[in-house]
Amino acid sequence: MRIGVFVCQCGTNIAATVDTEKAAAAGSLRDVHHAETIQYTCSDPGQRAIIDAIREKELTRVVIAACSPRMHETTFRRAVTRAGLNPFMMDMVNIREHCSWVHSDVDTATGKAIDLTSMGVARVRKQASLFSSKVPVTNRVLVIGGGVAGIQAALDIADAGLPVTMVERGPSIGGNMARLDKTFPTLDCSSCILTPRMVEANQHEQIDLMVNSEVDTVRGHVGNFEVDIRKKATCVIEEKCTGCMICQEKCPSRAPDEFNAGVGESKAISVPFPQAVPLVANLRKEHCRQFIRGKCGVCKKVCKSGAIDYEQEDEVTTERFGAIVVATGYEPYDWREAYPDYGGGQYPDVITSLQYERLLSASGPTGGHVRRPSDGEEPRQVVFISCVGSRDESVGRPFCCSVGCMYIAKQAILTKEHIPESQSYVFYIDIRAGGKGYEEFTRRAQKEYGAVYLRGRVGKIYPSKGKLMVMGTDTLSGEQVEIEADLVVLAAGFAAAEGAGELARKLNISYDQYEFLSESHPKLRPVETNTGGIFLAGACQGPKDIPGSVAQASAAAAKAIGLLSKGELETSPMVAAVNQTRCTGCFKCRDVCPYNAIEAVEARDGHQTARVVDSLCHGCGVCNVACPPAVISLKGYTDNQLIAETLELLR
Amino acid sequence: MAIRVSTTIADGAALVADIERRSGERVSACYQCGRCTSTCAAAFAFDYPPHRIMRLLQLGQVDKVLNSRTAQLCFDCMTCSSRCPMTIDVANVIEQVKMIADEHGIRVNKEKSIRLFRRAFLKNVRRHGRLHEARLLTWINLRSFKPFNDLAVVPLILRRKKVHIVPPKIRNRREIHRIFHEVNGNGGGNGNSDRHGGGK
Amino acid sequence: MSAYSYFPGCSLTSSAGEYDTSFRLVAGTLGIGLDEINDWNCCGASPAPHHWGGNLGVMLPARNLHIAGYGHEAMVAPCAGCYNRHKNAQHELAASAELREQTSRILREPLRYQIEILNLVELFDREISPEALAERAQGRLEGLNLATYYGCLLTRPAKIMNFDNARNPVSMKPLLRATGAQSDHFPFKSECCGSYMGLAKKEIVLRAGRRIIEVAKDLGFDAIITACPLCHQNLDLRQSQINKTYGISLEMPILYFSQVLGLALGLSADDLGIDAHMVSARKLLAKISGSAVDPASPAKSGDATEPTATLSGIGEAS
Amino acid sequence: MKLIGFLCNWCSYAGADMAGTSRIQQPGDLHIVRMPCTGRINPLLILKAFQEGADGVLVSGCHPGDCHYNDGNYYARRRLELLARMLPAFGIASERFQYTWVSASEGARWAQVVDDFTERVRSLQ
Ligand SMILES: Cc1cc2nc3c(=O)[nH]c(=O)nc-3n(C[C@H](O)[C@H](O)[C@H](O)COP(=O)(O)OP(=O)(O)OC[C@H]3O[C@@H](n4cnc5c(N)ncnc54)[C@H](O)[C@@H]3O)c2cc1C
Ligand SMILES: Cc1cc2nc3c(=O)[nH]c(=O)nc-3n(C[C@H](O)[C@H](O)[C@H](O)COP(=O)(O)OP(=O)(O)OC[C@H]3O[C@@H](n4cnc5c(N)ncnc54)[C@H](O)[C@@H]3O)c2cc1C
Ligand code: SF4
Ligand code: SF4
Ligand code: SF4
Ligand code: SF4
Ligand code: SF4
Ligand code: SF4
Ligand code: SF4
Ligand code: SF4
Repeated sequence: MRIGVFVCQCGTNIAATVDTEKAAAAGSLRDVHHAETIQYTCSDPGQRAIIDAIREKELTRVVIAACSPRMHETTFRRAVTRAGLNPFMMDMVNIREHCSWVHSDVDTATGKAIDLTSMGVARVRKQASLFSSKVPVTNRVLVIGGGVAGIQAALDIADAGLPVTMVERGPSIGGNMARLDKTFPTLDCSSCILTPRMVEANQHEQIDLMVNSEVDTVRGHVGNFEVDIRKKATCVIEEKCTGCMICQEKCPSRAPDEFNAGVGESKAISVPFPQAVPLVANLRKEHCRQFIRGKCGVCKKVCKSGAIDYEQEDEVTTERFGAIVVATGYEPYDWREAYPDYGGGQYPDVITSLQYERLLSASGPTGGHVRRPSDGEEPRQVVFISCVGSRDESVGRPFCCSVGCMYIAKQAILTKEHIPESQSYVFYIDIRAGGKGYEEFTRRAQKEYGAVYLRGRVGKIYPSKGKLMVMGTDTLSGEQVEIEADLVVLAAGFAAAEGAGELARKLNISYDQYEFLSESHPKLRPVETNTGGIFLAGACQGPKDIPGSVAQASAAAAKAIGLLSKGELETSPMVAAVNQTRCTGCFKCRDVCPYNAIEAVEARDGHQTARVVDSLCHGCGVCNVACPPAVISLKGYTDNQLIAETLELLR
Repeated sequence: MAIRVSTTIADGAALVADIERRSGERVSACYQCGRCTSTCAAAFAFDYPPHRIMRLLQLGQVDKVLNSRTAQLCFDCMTCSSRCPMTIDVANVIEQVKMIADEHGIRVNKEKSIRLFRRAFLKNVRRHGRLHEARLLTWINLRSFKPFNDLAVVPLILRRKKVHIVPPKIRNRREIHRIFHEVNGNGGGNGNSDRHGGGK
Repeated sequence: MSAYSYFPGCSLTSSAGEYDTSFRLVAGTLGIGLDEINDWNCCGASPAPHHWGGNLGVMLPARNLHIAGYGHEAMVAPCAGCYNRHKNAQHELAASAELREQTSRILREPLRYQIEILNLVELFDREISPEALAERAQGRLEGLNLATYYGCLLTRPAKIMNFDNARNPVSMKPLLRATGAQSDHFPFKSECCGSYMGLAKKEIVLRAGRRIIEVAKDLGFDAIITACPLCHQNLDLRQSQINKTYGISLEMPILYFSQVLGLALGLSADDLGIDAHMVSARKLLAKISGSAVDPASPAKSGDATEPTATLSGIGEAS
Repeated sequence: MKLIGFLCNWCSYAGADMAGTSRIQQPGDLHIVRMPCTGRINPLLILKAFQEGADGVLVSGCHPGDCHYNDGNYYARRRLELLARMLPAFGIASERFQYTWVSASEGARWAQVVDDFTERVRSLQ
């Protein structure tokens, strides 16, 4: 056995605190026939050095002490393959994230690097060659969420020729962007650019659009997911409804207008908004007399198409997909509980920015005339408050919403355009305007549209003689300020879509404490999740504007297309295997396996033994521990390897 | 620190560290949002509003802070603390500034009356074990050379039997004296007033 | 009937006598036993902790906690300042064995300090349910809109007071509503009234008080309800000064929480000391239907005391 | 001091990476062994480690409910809790063993765990 040890300096990232020469001196260990340090191992010359050493020194196994294997394991597996080794004959040791970056003392870091490297050597000594197999994939993609990100991803994938199922839980696709009036920094009309795409998605022959639907359960794994989709009963037969809205007109029951973010009212049966896709009515039972009092039936009577069916039930269908794109977006943070000083939702003229979008929008409840909710008056003094439920640790929301500064500037501009005599005031802490043309845009709001920006967080809002008194500070002048406002608009922070965490658990992907879904690597794998075959698009991953959402959606689409383009997938060979001759047939392993990957086979002598189905096994190793005679073993993480690694440290 | 400081008492950084230790707060946690100032009912009378006190401390400008009227005028109502988005106990920070100013014998002339009030109050408690409000009121007014301050309300107070004429006294005054003696003997300001019981 | 150890504090024995009276009366009516702490001392209010590095502010209350601990599980301190001081002291004692030792040395007995400390709102909240109160109140206070005012000391610092929500206290509301009165959201309910700056730095207090009262008036409240003698002093006693200084006329009655409960229970306004306030609450009483109060009867003028009496006070103190 | 940390690849190992990326300084005694899942950890391996002179063993995985393999960490918890209870019988102070959860985004929490665990074991030395 001939082992080679390569210690990476990572420029100064490692070399500054780890004496890499000393670490490479693990070269004196048993079976080590070559050791060297490399400045940047992952670079081309770095990889070449490894390949050359393998060839020249006839190495059969390799240990690379460098960054996290989560970063470059695949890179180096490929490199050693090029040199003719089995890819699994390489093992990585993490002396950067777990060593040089967390220790400042050279002796400590070097000592630890030496230990970790020797442990790697001990481990690789027990490594066996592993071989992966190929499985066919399902050529169909599931897109969850029909906002601008989901629509973009679906269109890109469908245009590449792959069939797509789009599952949207609301009654229409379009998401939050459909609610916006104009969009920064170009001020083009949101629905003018979005509606054509919504229609295109609906008409695309490769896209199967399912509204009022949610994902129930997910089984299987990359290449072959099996998903139960629940289509919720809306009492309207989608195929029959023409969207004529006569039912909505005649319905006697009022209901909150969700599309208009709660400004204005709707009916128990309604078409969500005039540009909705699909343009179909839906009935909300919790507001409908037919269901509350057991009597009404007006909509059924007036519907000429016979589209109403009060007996309709949820439908669950099961479909198979090769990849999944999650694009469940965001919701404005519900600020009311956390900001009693801003009235906690009790003052009608303190509204959120999203509600204000609806007041600005020509298709909104006021027909695009800005009128304040309390008395329908046109406001003259409008105060915008940024970071409500953002950058505020005291309410558990320390992060930046990343779009607030921009849409406040937009809304200040639009306010002036709607009401030339108006004056806008903007309370901000910092103006975050990092995108292309963004800074110029916020400057324009001030310079050309006369919005007065005050740097400070507002302390309190209270009503006084039909106005709202806003008590704040301008920290730049050091003065307390008080503004008499007609309307106050709060830039409520970004929150993940309701139930995002629950969906993530169904999909077995991770999410952060705010239920934003986690990407696999913040820079290098920003659309992948830690679960193969599941990708992220848009604001579900974190606060994002439209350009960012769309870009990520196209990236996710590209990933999904790339994954499925080969028609088959290589499975990981790091799966469990049973030594059948010694298996007693107790099936403790089968009891614990989370993936039903263990089946019973009859041995030649007639007794039952366990066998692992490679394509189902995920390699968790739970069975490995459960087996009484210890005859089922996880390849790549065998007992022998783990013991060797442990004992090496304690030597 | 690259910023020039004109501290007269001691090196600014050391004092800031002391303020941080006593209060259990990190001044660097403040991101100058100004919400403390927005909520402060007294800031109009301060020379530096609370967010600027935090800023000056961040810059190590301790002399300005220690000599500020703010430190004397802040009445520790904790409105700012309860509103700070960074959960900084701003009032506590200012409180520690005030105590350090006291320990250094800094007298902010304009705000003499507040010191007078505190002294009078404690003297009163020390002597009787309880507070005699009428006496406190008149004593302060005389000392601060504003004899007519509040005098207009006095007859009203008396008419409504709001004030005892005879000072209230407690029986076991020796215990009270022992308490005063003990805290005086220990030299007072030992930084034990961290109301979070030892910082965060 | 549960008995509580009772700490009236200095204010309740003088300027806030009506708070004490009304509290005892209401407690009696509800069958809540109160044992006044034997030979209690001043808690040190705000000057004590601000003056001697805090220890004085711990030891003065510690003595009361120690005495109250004989035979009682909980003590009530209706003055928000006293409540705050005692809770703070208790917190610091719990954190420092050294302080506990020091205090034990002074008291010449092992210190007892763990008695539960309640403010008045907490106490009533525990002793009477809104439903029970509503039944006894029979809507007596219908027609009134009462602003709840908590000030600073009841809830702050939140980590130590551990009472209600420091940003949005609501605990008075259920009982107030049970009286039949309305109690809308009052945006200034946890704003500072100026605290003890009243004696030394009047302009701060007047400005703070003006805003609180003005907003209450503006929003159509009939009275401001407080559970703190200092707040009461700043809002009631100083209201005439506010009016004079700013050339306005506010006329906003400031009532103690206990007085409102008393009125709801049908106790007489006289017994509850309503007339001890500077701003008359008579108009407000007239609004209440079926109240035991005779709205026509003029405010009783207290026994006239010779103003010269204060001068002797000056002589002694100086 | 020789401390061993058995970390699952998906949550805690990534969390430790995150601590590194954020440069959160930690004591250097703990050596991390990567595992696919805490469910792969055999209690006997931990006993063996103690037997061979480990000063402390830390196991960290995904938060309950977040296991990459659905419920591997539940199996781990059951097994390791049993182990923790048995340790004193083997003459090993129970403070030397800890089982905890750190997610991929909790770099700071990981560093805190290392700090606390190291301190705890050091105080036994
Ligand atoms: C007031 C305001 C103004 C803005 N103005 C601008 C602007 O001018 N320019 C700009 O670039 N950006 C702006 N933005 C940001 C913009 O709204 C977002 O960037 C964009 O909408 C994100 O799109 P998305 O598709 O990721 O998410 P969303 O638009 O939120 O779409 C998500 C969709 O997924 C659905 N969904 C959620 N959960 C599930 C589930 N479990 N199952 C199925 N479906 C689900 C939702 O119903 C929704 O339809 C603004 C934001 C706000 C709040
Ligand atoms: C000081 C500084 C610090 C930064 N720190 C960070 C950080 O910490 N984190 C972070 O996320 N980002 C950071 N950035 C930003 C980061 O550098 C960029 O986001 C990133 O490098 C952009 O990558 P790119 O491939 O688009 O462009 P580039 O890195 O610029 O690559 C473009 C390549 O195209 C080549 N090229 C140009 N024109 C032609 C042509 N006509 N034909 C052929 N080839 C051509 C160039 O030679 C170059 O190799 C930092 C930037 C700066 C300036
Ligand atoms: S349900 Fe019938 S009435 Fe209502 S919109 Fe559809 S077709 Fe028209
Ligand atoms: S049944 Fe009646 S109330 Fe219900 S949606 Fe139809 S018309 Fe409206
Ligand atoms: S984008 Fe602007 S408004 Fe939003 S949190 Fe960041 S700084 Fe505040
Ligand atoms: S231009 Fe660069 S340095 Fe300046 S604010 Fe923008 S991001 Fe920051
Ligand atoms: S390693 Fe995990 S998934 Fe594979 S067979 Fe064993 S228990 Fe099942
Ligand atoms: S647990 Fe082991 S012995 Fe039992 S069936 Fe599985 S492999 Fe065979
Ligand atoms: S509120 Fe807090 S963060 Fe904001 S300026 Fe004041 S101390 Fe700083
Ligand atoms: S504690 Fe002081 S600084 Fe803070 S709000 Fe009160 S008076 Fe202002």
